[in-house]
Amino acid sequence: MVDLTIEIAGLRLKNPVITASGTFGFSQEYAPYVDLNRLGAITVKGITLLPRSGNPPPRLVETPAGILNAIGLQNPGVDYFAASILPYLSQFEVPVIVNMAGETVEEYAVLANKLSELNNIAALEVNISCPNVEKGGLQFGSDPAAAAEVTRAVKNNTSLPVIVKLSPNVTRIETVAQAVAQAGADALSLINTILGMAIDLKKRRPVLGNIFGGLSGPAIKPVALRAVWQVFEEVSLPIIGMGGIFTAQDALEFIMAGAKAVAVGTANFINPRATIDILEGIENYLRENKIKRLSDLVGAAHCKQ
Amino acid sequence: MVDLTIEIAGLRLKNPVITASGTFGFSQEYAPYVDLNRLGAITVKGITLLPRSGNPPPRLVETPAGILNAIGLQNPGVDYFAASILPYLSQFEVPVIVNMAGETVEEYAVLANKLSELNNIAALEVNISCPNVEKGGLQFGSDPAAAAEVTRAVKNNTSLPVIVKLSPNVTRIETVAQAVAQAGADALSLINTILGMAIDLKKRRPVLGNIFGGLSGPAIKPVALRAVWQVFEEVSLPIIGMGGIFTAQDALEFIMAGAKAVAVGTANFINPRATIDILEGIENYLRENKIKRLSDLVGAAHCKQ
Amino acid sequence: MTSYNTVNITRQDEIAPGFYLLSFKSPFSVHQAQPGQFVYLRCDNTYDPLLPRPFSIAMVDGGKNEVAILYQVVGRGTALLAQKKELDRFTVLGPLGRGFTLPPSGRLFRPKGGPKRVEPLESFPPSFLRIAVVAGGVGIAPLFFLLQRLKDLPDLTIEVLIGVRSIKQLLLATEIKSLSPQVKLHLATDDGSCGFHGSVTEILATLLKADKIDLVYACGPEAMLKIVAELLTKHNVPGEVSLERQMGCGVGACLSCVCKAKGERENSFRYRRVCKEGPVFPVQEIIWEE
Amino acid sequence: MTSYNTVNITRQDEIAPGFYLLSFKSPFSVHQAQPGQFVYLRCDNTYDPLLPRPFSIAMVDGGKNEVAILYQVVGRGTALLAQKKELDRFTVLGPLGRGFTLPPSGRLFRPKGGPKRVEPLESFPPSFLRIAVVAGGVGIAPLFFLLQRLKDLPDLTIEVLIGVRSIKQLLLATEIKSLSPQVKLHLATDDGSCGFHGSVTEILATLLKADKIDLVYACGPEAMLKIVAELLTKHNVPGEVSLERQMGCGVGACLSCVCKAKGERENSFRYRRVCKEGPVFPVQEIIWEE
Ligand SMILES: Cc1cc2nc3c(=O)[nH]c(=O)nc-3n(C[C@H](O)[C@H](O)[C@H](O)COP(=O)(O)OP(=O)(O)OC[C@H]3O[C@@H](n4cnc5c(N)ncnc54)[C@H](O)[C@@H]3O)c2cc1C
Ligand SMILES: Cc1cc2nc3c(=O)[nH]c(=O)nc-3n(C[C@H](O)[C@H](O)[C@H](O)COP(=O)(O)OP(=O)(O)OC[C@H]3O[C@@H](n4cnc5c(N)ncnc54)[C@H](O)[C@@H]3O)c2cc1C
Ligand SMILES: Cc1cc2nc3c(=O)[nH]c(=O)nc-3n(C[C@H](O)[C@H](O)[C@H](O)COP(=O)(O)O)c2cc1C
Ligand SMILES: Cc1cc2nc3c(=O)[nH]c(=O)nc-3n(C[C@H](O)[C@H](O)[C@H](O)COP(=O)(O)O)c2cc1C
Ligand code: FES
Ligand code: FES
Repeated sequence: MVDLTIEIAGLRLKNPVITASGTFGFSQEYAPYVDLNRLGAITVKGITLLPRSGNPPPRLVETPAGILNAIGLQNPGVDYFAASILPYLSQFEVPVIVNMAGETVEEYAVLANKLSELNNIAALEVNISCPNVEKGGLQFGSDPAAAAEVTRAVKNNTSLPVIVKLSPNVTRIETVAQAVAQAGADALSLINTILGMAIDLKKRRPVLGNIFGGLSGPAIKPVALRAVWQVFEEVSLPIIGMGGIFTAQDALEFIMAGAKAVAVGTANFINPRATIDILEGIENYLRENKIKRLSDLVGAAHCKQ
Repeated sequence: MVDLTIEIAGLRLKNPVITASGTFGFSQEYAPYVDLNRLGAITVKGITLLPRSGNPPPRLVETPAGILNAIGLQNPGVDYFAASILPYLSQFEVPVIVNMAGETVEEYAVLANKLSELNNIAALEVNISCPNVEKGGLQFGSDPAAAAEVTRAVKNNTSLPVIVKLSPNVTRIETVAQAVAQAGADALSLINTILGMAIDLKKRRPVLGNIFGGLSGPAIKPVALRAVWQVFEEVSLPIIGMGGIFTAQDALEFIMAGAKAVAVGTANFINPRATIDILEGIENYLRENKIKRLSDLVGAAHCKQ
Repeated sequence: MTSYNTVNITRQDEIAPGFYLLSFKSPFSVHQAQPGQFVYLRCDNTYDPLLPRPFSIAMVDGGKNEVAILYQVVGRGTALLAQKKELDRFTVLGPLGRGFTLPPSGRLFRPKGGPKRVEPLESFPPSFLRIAVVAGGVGIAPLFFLLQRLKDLPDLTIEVLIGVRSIKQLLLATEIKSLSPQVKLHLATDDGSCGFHGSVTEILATLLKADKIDLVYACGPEAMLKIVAELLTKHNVPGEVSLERQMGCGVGACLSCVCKAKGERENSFRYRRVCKEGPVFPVQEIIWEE
Repeated sequence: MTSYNTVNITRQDEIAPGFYLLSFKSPFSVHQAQPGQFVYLRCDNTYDPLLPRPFSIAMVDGGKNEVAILYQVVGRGTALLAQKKELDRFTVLGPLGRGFTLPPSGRLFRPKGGPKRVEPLESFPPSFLRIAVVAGGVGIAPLFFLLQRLKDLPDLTIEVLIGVRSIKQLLLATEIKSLSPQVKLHLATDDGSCGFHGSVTEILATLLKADKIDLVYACGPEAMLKIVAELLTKHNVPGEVSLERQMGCGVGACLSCVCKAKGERENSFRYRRVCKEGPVFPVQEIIWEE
């Protein structure tokens, strides 16, 4: 038997495979294909204080080995989430991580407070890196001081573990990571999508209603892996790695680069059972390579022989 | 007849298709496949003051719809370039753009000076965005003040048009663009590669000898296009767009986003005749859509109907 | 009852230039599939193109438990699909989405005195339902499956209106004619090579004007559907349309595929997921973009 | 004389489990191709995998002007290639690189008194040249083409040493035996299923020790080539090896494919492009990495 358990921010996960926010809905949609109880954790779609209708369509366009999305944080708001979605999620034996976003520091604080009063939430993932909303989002994620401020606001309003999700659209992601670490973050999620765009040649206009979108999928894996590597070298917080993880091999690259857990995003769209396939692949790898504990592999690629 | 000519930084090009630095060598290698005289311009591999042996191999790894390279500016140095390469290039009726890099501001200045004394150079492309060298490169490109300083140093030492090549590995590429514009740059090249990495699962070590590499190819097209769009909105300098241009459609997207010319990089590796195919495709598009001048399309996607 | 599986292709034919009919062993029971539902399938095992492609269920064979899709080659995904042959395998997610409402049912609404007040069709059942099925181009795909189901229902007549560019692009006409004597076929071609020379919506307009239609099902280019919607509103006739949007997940999780639909309050709107609340919508629900 | 063209496949056979021999109409004159040169070809028309793949020319047919490559399926590119059949088309860039030097020639060096002082082979021509051709696994590919050329040369004997994992992976043995009476075949298998039970380098060591070899050509896994290099240095015998490196452009432009080679000064090194100065290098030039 191999030991797949992993501890992140005081949370003990039965395995390192998590769903990436916004790509797994609130998980009902995937329940026909995935035994949710087998997942390490579920991260839900980004929640805001008030309901948001999101960006005008088109919201998605395919690009080489990737997709651009500009959903714009469409979500039913925290009250609806608490009343109608959390009870559904609570039936399962799987930690629920709530991804949260706001337009002001105050909003993050209030939202954190509200969420902390609910039962059955395992951790908060603070999204300061959404490229698809005008206010908030990336604005906080691209400035170390602002990122720290949001982190502190959330920390002061919750006793739940706080995971801060960082953006790759910055000059030095290590600097932002360091800032939120000092502000009290318990863990880091890296990376959110990379800002991109596509143009419709026939219309001679941007394809997406929002002009810009966030690039995800295999195309960004090299960038995500580099971000995990860099942050692992400079910051001692546990890292949840994500960005183009489609196979167990991809996941293992992230783990060797320094991620304690991995989140599967766009891959769910291509293979709704991707999370489980990745989980089983990791388990097989450990078994075949006679590695007893997954945690022994974390950051393994950093050690010079 | 459609008019493909374009003016960049006082340079009149017969068409907008340029080779991207480092992907076309010094062009001898491609002469068996491409009629060099048909190109809008040739940008040669990055030149430094002294010869450089480059990074230890492996220097390249394939990624989904992209490649990571870490050549590390291997080049024979400016003296060899002047003596043995420039004479070859001078036989052709095609403007030669010399891509140049240095480790210090002083080095950029001296190099600019040396290059300006040579004949048959049409413009300098200042590489402040190479992610694959320890000193210089990205270090200058990611700080607006340093970028401006390098630009000024080059401008003060040459009468040639100066194109500054920017990095996407920054929080706001518009800010860097603005800084080099104010420092006197005549044009901008966007984008250089995106910092990334890959891990070799068997060795449990980074694949590349340099650990990090620069991501190029179709995977980065959405990011490059976004950079061109953003800079076009804020800076009035002419833009040479590049990053994942493989087809005429790709090139036209860049032109509609605001690029006056396009550079073809990684595509040469997949199709050595990519430059010519793209050129012919652009010409056909203009003809079929009854657009008389290519310049009428530049930035077309910005105008709201 | 929806599933995700690798299945074998049992047959693929190019039934008109650029149009393919592809059958595969169904991983789900075809009896439970609704006309208008779709399958989301991966054309090939590469990251480029990355996403699966959605295709309406065009035909089912209950005996063999096979599904067929009918598709047009328009880009790389469909071009890859067209290369597949018998015994080749691909993954199929489905059936997905919400299909057409077979009459009678509570999901059909007939506007009375304009689009605001609506009532379930049950409260207004014509003793004999006169249905029009309106297809533009490859839009016939989900409608053929619909016809396979409609043909067995009592008390209705079916006018099938098909619009295509030219007779060369006419799909499944013979199969439709032989479905049932209840079915009457009307053709329109853009180039006049067969049937009415003009748009299929003009035939619909004539039938509606003559008050010969109680209920409409339509699928085709959005420009056509928009005209259908205008006609139905004008003549106060209920109908359902099948929409297309770029999809991400196909299962309702990502919120990529939304279309604008009327909201609860007047002049308000809400986004509806084409993959989940659709692809079939009551025609009055949709807010059509220019 | 190098070219970039789309060509037709004339034949493809799986000659051993996982090993394919693929022939195509050559876009270049095969008479001008050198053994050891390679072609760079795109396995499929997708961005994933993105790059072409390099394959040594394994055989030429001068009459039909056809080229064959011999490859092993190891990943996605070769898997895609293996699906191709007669008449399928793909793009071929080539022939590329620098091949083996056929004796006598100025490119061969024989170290005298150690690897430092070297002299052209011409200044040291044995009246009768005893050649060893050493192949590991699919490394036989360029060497078979080399044998096609060597067999017509006068005054030499050829010992062909082939090492494979197991007899199942033995490639082209019959073809090699029937090439010429000058050719003598030695086999080594890792599992002892045929020939010598052990490494092919042990056979080479025996031959060198007995002073039976004047010149060696080798291709195979780098670990094998390194041992060959050590043996040649020890016995002061010249040789050439064909190397593999991840390529970008294939034509010498991108500087991706470099290997470490001895520099002009002692203890110095320089990077040499496998696609341009190689893939074949004089064995003493290479600095082998651990
Ligand atoms: C619910 C649903 C059901 C569908 N059913 C069918 C069907 O039964 N038969 C059929 O032929 N097609 C159907 N489609 C459309 C089909 O999914 C697209 O034609 C297909 O995805 C194109 O893939 P591609 O890779 O060949 O083209 P791409 O390379 O992705 O695109 C090529 C061109 O087609 C356009 N395009 C891409 N997707 C769509 C789309 N969804 N609608 C309109 N234009 C598009 C692109 O803008 C581009 O110009 C359906 C779509 C949806 C959403
Ligand atoms: C000059 C030259 C000549 C060659 N001639 C032949 C030949 O005649 N026959 C033949 O079968 N192969 C030959 N090769 C190797 C061949 O190019 C690779 O096997 C092929 O590119 C693998 O492609 P893939 O997409 O199937 O594998 P990938 O998916 O790219 O890789 C699969 C696995 O193979 C490994 N791999 C990839 N490329 C190489 C490589 N070049 N060498 C070793 N391991 C590699 C990868 O690390 C990975 O583990 C040659 C290589 C060079 C450089
Ligand atoms: C359609 C879509 C919606 C997303 N929504 C959110 C979100 O609400 N909050 C968030 O933090 N990240 C969101 N993301 C980002 C993903 O969680 C993830 O960080 C990113 O997609 C990279 O991983 P991937 O390449 O595996 O998809 C979204 C991504 C996609 C594709
Ligand atoms: C192998 C390789 C070498 C490169 N060398 C240089 C260089 O010397 N100087 C430079 O400014 N850019 C260099 N680049 C960056 C390209 O010029 C170009 O900006 C980048 O690759 C994006 O374009 P592409 O996606 O079309 O390749 C190099 C790129 C590659 C792939
Ligand atoms: S495609 Fe994801 S919600 Fe419809
Ligand atoms: S592959 Fe580009 S130099 Fe060899």
